[in-house]
Amino acid sequence: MMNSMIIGKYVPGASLVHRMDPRSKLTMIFLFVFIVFFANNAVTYAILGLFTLFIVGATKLPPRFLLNGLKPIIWIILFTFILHILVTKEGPVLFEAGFLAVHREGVIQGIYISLRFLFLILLTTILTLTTTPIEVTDGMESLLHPFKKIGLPVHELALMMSISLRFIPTLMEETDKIMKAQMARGADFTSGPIKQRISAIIPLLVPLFISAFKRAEELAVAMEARGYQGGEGRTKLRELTWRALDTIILGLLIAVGIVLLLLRS
Amino acid sequence: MTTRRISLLSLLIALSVVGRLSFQFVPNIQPMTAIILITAILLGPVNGMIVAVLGCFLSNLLLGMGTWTIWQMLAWGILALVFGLLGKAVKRNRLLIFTPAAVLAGYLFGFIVSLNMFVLTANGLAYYLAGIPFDTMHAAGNGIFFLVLYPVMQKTFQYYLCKNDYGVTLQ
Amino acid sequence: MEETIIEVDQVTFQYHEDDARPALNAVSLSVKKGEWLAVVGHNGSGKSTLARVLNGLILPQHGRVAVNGIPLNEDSIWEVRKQVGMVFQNPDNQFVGTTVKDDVAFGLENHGVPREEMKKRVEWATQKVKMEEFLGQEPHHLSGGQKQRVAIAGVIAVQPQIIILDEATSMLDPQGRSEVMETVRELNRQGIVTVISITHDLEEAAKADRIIVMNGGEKFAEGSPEEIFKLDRKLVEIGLDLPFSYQVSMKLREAGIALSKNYLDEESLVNELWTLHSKS
Amino acid sequence: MDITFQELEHRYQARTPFERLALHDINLEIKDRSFVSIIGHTGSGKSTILQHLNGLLKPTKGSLTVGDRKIQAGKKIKDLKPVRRAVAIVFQFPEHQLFEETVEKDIMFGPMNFGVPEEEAREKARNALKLVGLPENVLQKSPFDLSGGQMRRVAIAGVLAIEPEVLVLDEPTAGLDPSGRKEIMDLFYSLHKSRSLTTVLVTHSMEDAARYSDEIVVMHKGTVQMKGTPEEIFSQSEVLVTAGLDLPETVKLQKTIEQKLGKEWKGISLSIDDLVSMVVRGIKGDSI
Ligand SMILES: Nc1ncnc2c1ncn2[C@@H]1O[C@H](COP(=O)(O)OP(=O)(O)OP(=O)(O)O)[C@@H](O)[C@H]1O
Ligand SMILES: Nc1ncnc2c1ncn2[C@@H]1O[C@H](COP(=O)(O)OP(=O)(O)OP(=O)(O)O)[C@@H](O)[C@H]1O
Ligand SMILES: [Mg+2]
Ligand SMILES: [Mg+2]
Repeated sequence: MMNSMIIGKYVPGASLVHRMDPRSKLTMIFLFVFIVFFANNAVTYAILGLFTLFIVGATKLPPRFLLNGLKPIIWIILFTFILHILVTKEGPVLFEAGFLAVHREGVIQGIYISLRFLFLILLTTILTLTTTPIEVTDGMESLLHPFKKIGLPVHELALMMSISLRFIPTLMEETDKIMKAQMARGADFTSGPIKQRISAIIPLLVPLFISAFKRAEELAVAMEARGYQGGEGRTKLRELTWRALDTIILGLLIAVGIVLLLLRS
Repeated sequence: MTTRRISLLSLLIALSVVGRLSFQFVPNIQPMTAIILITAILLGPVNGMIVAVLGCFLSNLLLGMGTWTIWQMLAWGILALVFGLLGKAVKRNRLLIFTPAAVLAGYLFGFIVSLNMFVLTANGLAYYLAGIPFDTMHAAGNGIFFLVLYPVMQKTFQYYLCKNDYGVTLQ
Repeated sequence: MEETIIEVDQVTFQYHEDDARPALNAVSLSVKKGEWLAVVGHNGSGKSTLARVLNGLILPQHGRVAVNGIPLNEDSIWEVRKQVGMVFQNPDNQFVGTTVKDDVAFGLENHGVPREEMKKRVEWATQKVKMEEFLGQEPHHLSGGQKQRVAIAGVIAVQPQIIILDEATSMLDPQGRSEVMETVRELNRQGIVTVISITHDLEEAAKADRIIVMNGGEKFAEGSPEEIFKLDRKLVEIGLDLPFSYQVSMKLREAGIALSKNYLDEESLVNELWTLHSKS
Repeated sequence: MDITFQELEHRYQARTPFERLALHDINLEIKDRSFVSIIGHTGSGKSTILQHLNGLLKPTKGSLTVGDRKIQAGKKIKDLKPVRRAVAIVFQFPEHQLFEETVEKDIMFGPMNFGVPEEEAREKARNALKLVGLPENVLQKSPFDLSGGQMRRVAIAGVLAIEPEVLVLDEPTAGLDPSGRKEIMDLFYSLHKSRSLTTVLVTHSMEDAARYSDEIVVMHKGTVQMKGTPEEIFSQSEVLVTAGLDLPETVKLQKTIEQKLGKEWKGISLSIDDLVSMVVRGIKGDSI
């Protein structure tokens, strides 16, 4: 459990997409969120679909990973489809049963909107599948850098993200340990009436918070002892490199955007 | 930002993520919301918002990103702001006042996140209505977690913040 | 060996005004370049407080501290921290980076070391502690002893002249403990660092060049292991114990074996037993 | 209460990509009222074994019998409470589990979980506190206002108050200073004697294992490598070395002396006194 948690959904690999700079991947998703809205007819959806397929293919990931990423939204897609069929009352009737009439536009809109979801989710899933959390953190730090001028503590926020990431598995293990220690003292977390079960988590929470505080305290002392004095004048070991590949793929996405604008109806 | 504040907030963020991950198998039960609200009440809106935004981002990084991430960040961020400001005003009977507020927060959260659907489709309202049972789960969970967590966090914060200079003050 | 690297003069420190007594009370001592100094004392005797004073984590209310001739004050703490590295008790709570490599680099990043130089030093330091195969590992995949060695790498990467170990091995299993101590001993032998080791392990203290005994915030005694353990009963009175060979020697003498003294290392003890045996 | 393991196996996260075989082919008997130490290298499975003793972990194959209860792989057990009450575990750094506002309430937590009425639990708390050698005025203090060593004692009292028949200890002295270490071990040993508590101790200290145990179990790579009395175990130094373990200081010194003097003495010394009398006889030329 612990091991699977911290890497999240990341699947190691060396594909084109794995090698892309996290900044370009983040930018890509950001642009894509807008570009999906440009599509509004068969041709434009087809182009968008091709682009998505291209990226999916370039990850070289087994499809089951992508399907896993889609699981949480399957019901949303279904709901979307049904909703549009029920609500849209335009175009010729395809099918009628009592008060229920399915119009052609409804089916088309249902398909379009579902695709929109599908494309968006695929792309964001790919980000998490091909980028380690720490790369994403670095990418965010770099992209947000300009906001430093308006007082956003970008360096500190990024540092907090990486420290939290590092402590998540530690705290999970700790939770497990405390739980076992209290169970050995007769605590019962899994049965009994709901009220009793809720109060049973207090003996778990208090030690957990106390240990988190102690860790924070010791961590701060260790950081200062190692010369940490804020982001000023700090150098970095991890460096992001923007390659031609990143420019090409982003360029391609922008081109897709322009084409969609031209071809939409 | 002092080193102590950085390390303290980092651990709180990690705790909130652990809370969210541990309950991910129960639909829409989010101890994370209660942790954010209480942090905001006790440590003020800014610290609350930092925990909200980073906790949200990190947990989605581990659970799966989507466009919803932005809306969740916004929703938790707004809640942290609101509860942080309320925390400055309300000093007594906090459990009595904030527990119902935490329940309402569940619905507000649901509403803000469903804006995602308002943007993505023309029928946002239907999605929102369909989501209300889930929001209710969230809201009920908030109430319970708030009741349990507030005294715990209040005591531990008080104990440690008085002893050491964390660069944050108890509100 | 004779050059003084740390000078502590009449240092007094109190955490809170209403504390019954100060955590450090008029403590003076000096540390020589290249030596291995052990600091022992009961729980709460002020050992960790002393360590914190030495690298400017806290500034004493009275007295002076100088490291390498630099007087310690608000302005010089960052310079001093470059020269005094610390390793703490809990291997988990001092691991800042997400991977071994990142953690070793943390101190270098803080001191603004250029990236190319940083890469070299990270490599050098991880090799010194024999962790070069773990560069990309995350902390929760490492054992306690390994994490502690990474902490040492992170400290020596900055190339400090002094390393303070504050009970750095007390949470480790015996193997992790000896791995970590061997690592530091090697660095000390190579003349890379002066070591101040705070410990409850008297076997380890017995191997030091010099020992300082703390008691209730004051310096109780100072001297070579021989000199210190001669205090025997007095040490036990202040909550300490005696090394194993020393205890055996004492009991042997009580039992009528005419050892010339109480030994701190087994080898000399065995040698004298051999002499006695050949004579009889 | 006798405890027996039969062909026990434990896999963490069974049937996932992260599956890990932590224990296999464990056959072991812990006799009623005995003092058993489990020693072994880091990761050899000591803590995993311990957690089976009171059902915190369940075997993935094989079974174990605790008193008259059988815990079997694949079979559901309805109520573990009687087992948990009979077999209590003191985990490493037990002070990390304290949570109540007062020491008294914290010690009462265990007994009350097992259905002991409040007044009686209060009485048990008082007794347990006495057992671990703390003064009564500590009862109303917050456990978090105590020193590290006192907190450890309170946590141990919290387990003793359950009044178990078997006491299981997972490195109970880790992180303590020498005098604290000795006091705590002496406490467990005297409880073992005076209350006839079956005691299972996991330790990294060969000296403690040598000094206190009736039987020692050596774990290696997830299974029992050997078991026997301290004398039997520590006379097999080669096997111990392959298991990544060491000899107690006394035995090590005895070996060095024997080597130097070119003699072999009968038996091994498990305490300083043993060693001293051995040396005295050896030097004075008596035959041993
Ligand atoms: N952060 C702190 N705030 C207040 N008092 C403290 C703090 N740290 C230590 N003290 C007090 O200062 C005194 C000396 O503590 P110190 O930690 O230096 O002892 P130590 O010799 O390192 O003990 P140990 O062997 O337990 O590590 C003790 O009385 C302790 O309670
Ligand atoms: N919760 C867990 N999930 C997965 N693997 C685990 C878990 N706990 C322990 N293990 C693995 O099982 C094996 C045995 O672990 P165990 O904790 O029993 O060893 P141990 O002998 O107690 O070691 P130590 O001396 O370090 O406490 C190890 O390889 C360990 O990594
Ligand atoms: Mg200390
Ligand atoms: Mg263990």
